[in-house]
Amino acid sequence: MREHLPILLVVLPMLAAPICSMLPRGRQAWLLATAVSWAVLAIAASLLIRVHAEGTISYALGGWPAPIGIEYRLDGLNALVQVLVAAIAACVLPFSGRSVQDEIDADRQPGFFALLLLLITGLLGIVATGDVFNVFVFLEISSLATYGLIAFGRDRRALLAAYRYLVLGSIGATLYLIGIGLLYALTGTLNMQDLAARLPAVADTRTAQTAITLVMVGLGIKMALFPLHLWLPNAYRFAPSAISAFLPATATKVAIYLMLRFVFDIFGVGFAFGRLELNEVLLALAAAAMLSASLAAMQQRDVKGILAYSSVAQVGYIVLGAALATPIGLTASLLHLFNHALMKGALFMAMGCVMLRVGRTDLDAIRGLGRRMPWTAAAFVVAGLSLIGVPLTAGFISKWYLVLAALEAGWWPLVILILVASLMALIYVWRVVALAYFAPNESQRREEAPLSMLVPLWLLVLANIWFGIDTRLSVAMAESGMRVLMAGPP
Amino acid sequence: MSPQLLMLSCLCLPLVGGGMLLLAHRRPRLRELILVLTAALSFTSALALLLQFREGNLLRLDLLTLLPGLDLMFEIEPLGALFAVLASGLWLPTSLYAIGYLRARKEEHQTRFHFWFCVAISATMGIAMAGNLLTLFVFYEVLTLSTYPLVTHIGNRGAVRGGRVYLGVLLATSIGLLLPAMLWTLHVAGTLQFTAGGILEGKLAPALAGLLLLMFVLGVGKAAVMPMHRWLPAAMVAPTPVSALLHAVAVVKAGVFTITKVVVYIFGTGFLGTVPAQRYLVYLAGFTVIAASVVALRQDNIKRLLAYSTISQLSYIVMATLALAPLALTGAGLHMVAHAFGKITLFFAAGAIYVAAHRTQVSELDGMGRRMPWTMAAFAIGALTMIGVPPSAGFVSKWFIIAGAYQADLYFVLAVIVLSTALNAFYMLPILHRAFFRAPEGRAHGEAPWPMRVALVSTAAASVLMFFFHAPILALTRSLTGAAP
Amino acid sequence: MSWLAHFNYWAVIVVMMTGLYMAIAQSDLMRKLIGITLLQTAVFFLYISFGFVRNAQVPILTEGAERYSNPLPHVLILTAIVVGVATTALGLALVVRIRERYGSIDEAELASLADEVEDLEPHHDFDDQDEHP
Amino acid sequence: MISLLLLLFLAITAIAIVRSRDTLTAVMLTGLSSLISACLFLLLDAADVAFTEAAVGAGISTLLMLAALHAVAPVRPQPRRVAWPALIVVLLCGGLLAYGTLDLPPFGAAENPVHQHVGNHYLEQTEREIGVPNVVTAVLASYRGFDTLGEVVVVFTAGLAVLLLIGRPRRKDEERDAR
Repeated sequence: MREHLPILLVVLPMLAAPICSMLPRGRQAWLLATAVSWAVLAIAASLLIRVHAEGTISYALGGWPAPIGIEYRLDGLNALVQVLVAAIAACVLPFSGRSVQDEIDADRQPGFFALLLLLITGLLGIVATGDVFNVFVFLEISSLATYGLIAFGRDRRALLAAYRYLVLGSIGATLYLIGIGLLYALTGTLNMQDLAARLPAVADTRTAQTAITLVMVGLGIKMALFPLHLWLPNAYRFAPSAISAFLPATATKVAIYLMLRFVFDIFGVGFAFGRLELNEVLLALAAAAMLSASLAAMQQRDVKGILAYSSVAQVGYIVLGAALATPIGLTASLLHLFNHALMKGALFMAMGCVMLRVGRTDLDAIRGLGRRMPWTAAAFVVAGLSLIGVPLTAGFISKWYLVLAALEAGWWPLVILILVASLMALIYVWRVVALAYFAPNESQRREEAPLSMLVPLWLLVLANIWFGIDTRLSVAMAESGMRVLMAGPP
Repeated sequence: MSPQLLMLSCLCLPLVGGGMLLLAHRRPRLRELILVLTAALSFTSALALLLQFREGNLLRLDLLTLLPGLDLMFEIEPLGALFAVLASGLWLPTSLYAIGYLRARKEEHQTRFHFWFCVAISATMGIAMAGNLLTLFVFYEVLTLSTYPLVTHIGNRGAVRGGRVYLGVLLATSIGLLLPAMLWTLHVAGTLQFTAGGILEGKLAPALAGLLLLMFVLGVGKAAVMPMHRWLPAAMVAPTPVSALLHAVAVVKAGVFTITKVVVYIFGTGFLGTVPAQRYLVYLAGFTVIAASVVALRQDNIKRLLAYSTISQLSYIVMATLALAPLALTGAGLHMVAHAFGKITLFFAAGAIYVAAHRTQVSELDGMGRRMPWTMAAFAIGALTMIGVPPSAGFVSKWFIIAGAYQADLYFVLAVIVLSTALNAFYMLPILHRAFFRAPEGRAHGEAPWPMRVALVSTAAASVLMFFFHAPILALTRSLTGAAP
Repeated sequence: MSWLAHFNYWAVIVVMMTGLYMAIAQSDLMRKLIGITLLQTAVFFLYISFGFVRNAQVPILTEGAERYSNPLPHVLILTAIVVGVATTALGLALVVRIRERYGSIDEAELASLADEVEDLEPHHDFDDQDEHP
Repeated sequence: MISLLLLLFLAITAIAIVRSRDTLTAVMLTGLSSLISACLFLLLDAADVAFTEAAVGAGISTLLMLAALHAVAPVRPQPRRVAWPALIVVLLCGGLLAYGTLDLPPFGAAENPVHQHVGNHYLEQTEREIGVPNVVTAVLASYRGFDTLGEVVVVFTAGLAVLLLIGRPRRKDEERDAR
């Protein structure tokens, strides 16, 4: 049993999904999905502990050894990302119970939870696998589930957002497919480790350069890297509350993980950043993302829109750290990947609570929230402070590392950039907070969200504070991930 | 009690008290009892800490590791001990005053007010005891955030606007300048530990050190050196107890305290003497002293006038610190205390006038000395402290600054002090003249409630007493310069 | 000969780019999906041509056969074809729903429709708007 | 040579699709292009793929499109306008691909790395390890069986999503839309 845990992690939600879709009532489906998500979290955590104790776990699917068959390969990096995905899922699912009841027709709820489980399956599969084509298959599972889930949004613009994401996402996946096809043509293998070993021999070819470009562009779409982020804001904005809480914390993070894996582990920094100088392109894009998306966030009239654009900006932060390609930069990048999931999850969950009680999330709906929903509003404030990067919150820690990394690399302008973007975050977050606490509202009725939503929300909020004060765990994890990446191709 | 426990209690007592307040929010009397007790206990523990320190105990507390190699840690040094005692000592009268003020004004959300006040005091203690720059920065930000609900307490449009300026300036300067300055320091020196003699010597070219110092001085927005002073007048929308303790003592002194710490323990006065640009910062502070006084001359609103006066007086301290003369540094420490006593008295008086007579403008103070003799007498003492006339605390501190400037041949500083003393007299004395030598008008009214009166009389008395008994404070601030030869 | 050797790739690239152009530029939602289908078909061909070996046989083991084409690309493309059609199906379902609720499947029109509703009544459920002008 | 002609034909079909004004024509031409590529696959020794492409690509996909077209009709004809920004992006992308294919191993050569490594293992070992003559089936079902499982899940996901979108009566929506 113990040695099959890596595959069980992915197969468990996969098998639960059809059962879930066949359950007659939404409530039962919700219970099943929640139970599965907790089991998944337990497995993911145990795997992470095992990776740290025993080193990399390799699991040959079907018993065929690596390049012949498909391999699941867990190291300090992806075991961590798996835990992140699982933990967010385990928080979002209990939370989703009430909001789904409110937002989605009763007869479609089991299907909703089934799709959500499939989304989790897809994400976990992408992270676990050591085979580039298998990545494509699971990428499509997660993508299709995402398109379907976004389309569940009540607003009819959700359909349009889902459609646009489908078109762009399919283009991204196809570009990725071409890229790995070219790599395959050059090396004859699809296994990541094997690819990494065989690539240096053909690195000089134009084909290899094209392949890496295509893979990066394809993943760039999936992770919403500027300027390929156009699908994201509306998708997050109009998706059902539970989905907009889940996606930003996981889906883009998994795509970023994949990019890191390709750049550092498969292509190798020397090739991708040294010869191709992709790091400079990435730095420029990250900088543009941070500035332009923060500006756009400041102009939004809908809080979910603000948060969505802010997510695009935060992807910039993460890419920035990675593009520096120094140990401390990568640590910063991974830390921010983790911390941003915590804060964005919490912020979108708070908006889910508002959606439940007020029915909309535009700035007018926020007026007087401090009175009407004190706990929700307070959660938004704390998570918002974390987003700004105020000390004693998780956001501070990752930004600290980022600035330190930029300083170490001697990139002064980047330091200024990070700080300017933080100040812009201050402006767009505080606009919401000020409305929540100081804008008068006719209705002063107290209408706090139910406990089933507040508890997961505050769990994430407290995690934001915890990882802002006691950073031993998060920094150690990020550093072990960093070491995996810095070790480079085998 | 072990010193470590004492430090922890300094930090946590206000928080615990605040938590208990929240629990007792339905019973005002119990709540207020808790508040006063908490303040008294905090003062006691700060005092005990000071005594421990004077016995020569090494007071150091590693709380937890925030970032690898960077702990959240506390260490007592002379200035910090002084600041802790000062802030917690003045909290006691302020809490009395606040109780009287809020009750008389029938303010809403009194529990919330007291709670955030407790948090702010706790943050101030954290700043006072901080053992490295990171710890200081963390509590600096906590102080900013915890005072925001206090500034906007009234909740009307003006309060929100004031709060926006307050938070905007303080957070923007600290994130935009102080944080990078700190990271730069860490990058260059490899540590942020406050160390006697500084940590930067020989690690940074003098020109760059000048830039770093500029980032620190402007980044510490709480010190209100122009052009980063706008938040202080804006913060005057807050209820008067907040203006009195926080925006005359805790917050602004946290600012100059931070600058002093940076000058003494990060740069080191010796190293800073070799930095050419340091001279220009003295000029900037001097300019702030004069300019703020000139602006204060033209204010009619009492609290705004006092705010500009505070800006001016803070820059005295910054200027004296940057003068780098041992005597001036001593004077800076003394002035922190003297100004605290004087300015809190002035604010107390302003609030008492507001509560008893609903007057906020200087031009409405005719004959107030006869209606509210206690209040206006205290106001007079505060005003004398600002000007620096004996027998008030302000005289002592100014004396040391002048002596220091003379010692270091800084005639610019001398000129600034002389000129600003004249300016201070110009805006303070007309108020006293109005209050005591003009006939009262309007409806008759008495003094403010007794808790407020007790508070303002005690702080006024303290500022007179300090003139006569400044030896212990002097000894402490002397040891500060001893720490930085 | 060198350019002739790459002619098949170039032809495939033309097909690919035609599909990509349709998906990006054409404003009819159906045609975007057609574009994606075209793009994918071209990619399938690319993979299959990687696996091709001249003078070889279909990779079904038979007596006497010397050479087989590479079976792995075939396997991958079998998967990819199914994935592709699944995506198309979902896309089409979305188009049908969009048509139902907006009354149009033209991107330019849809964008203006969404804006229009937003400006008129920003604070209510947008679905309340009449969708058949 | 036939394959070259077919390819040319495929490219022409693609151009015809993009230039067609009527969506029905575009759908039919897409079906045609799938058929052409199925023929190409057959010529390139990929019998299973050819069969699947003909059935799924030309068959099911076209049927789905026709059904959808029926549901959304009438569709206005496509205006003939060139979107220059998109064209530039596409040309850049195409240029990159053309550049990238220049260094590809020679077409159809048995010495290519593709045929040396994993692919060869399948051809040599399938008989012993799996015992099925069709190597494609062997790889599909066993060596890379997990991909196939994933493929099934993809189909399930899409099916479920489609069903949830249009499969059941949506009384609530209709009420909402009617109001």
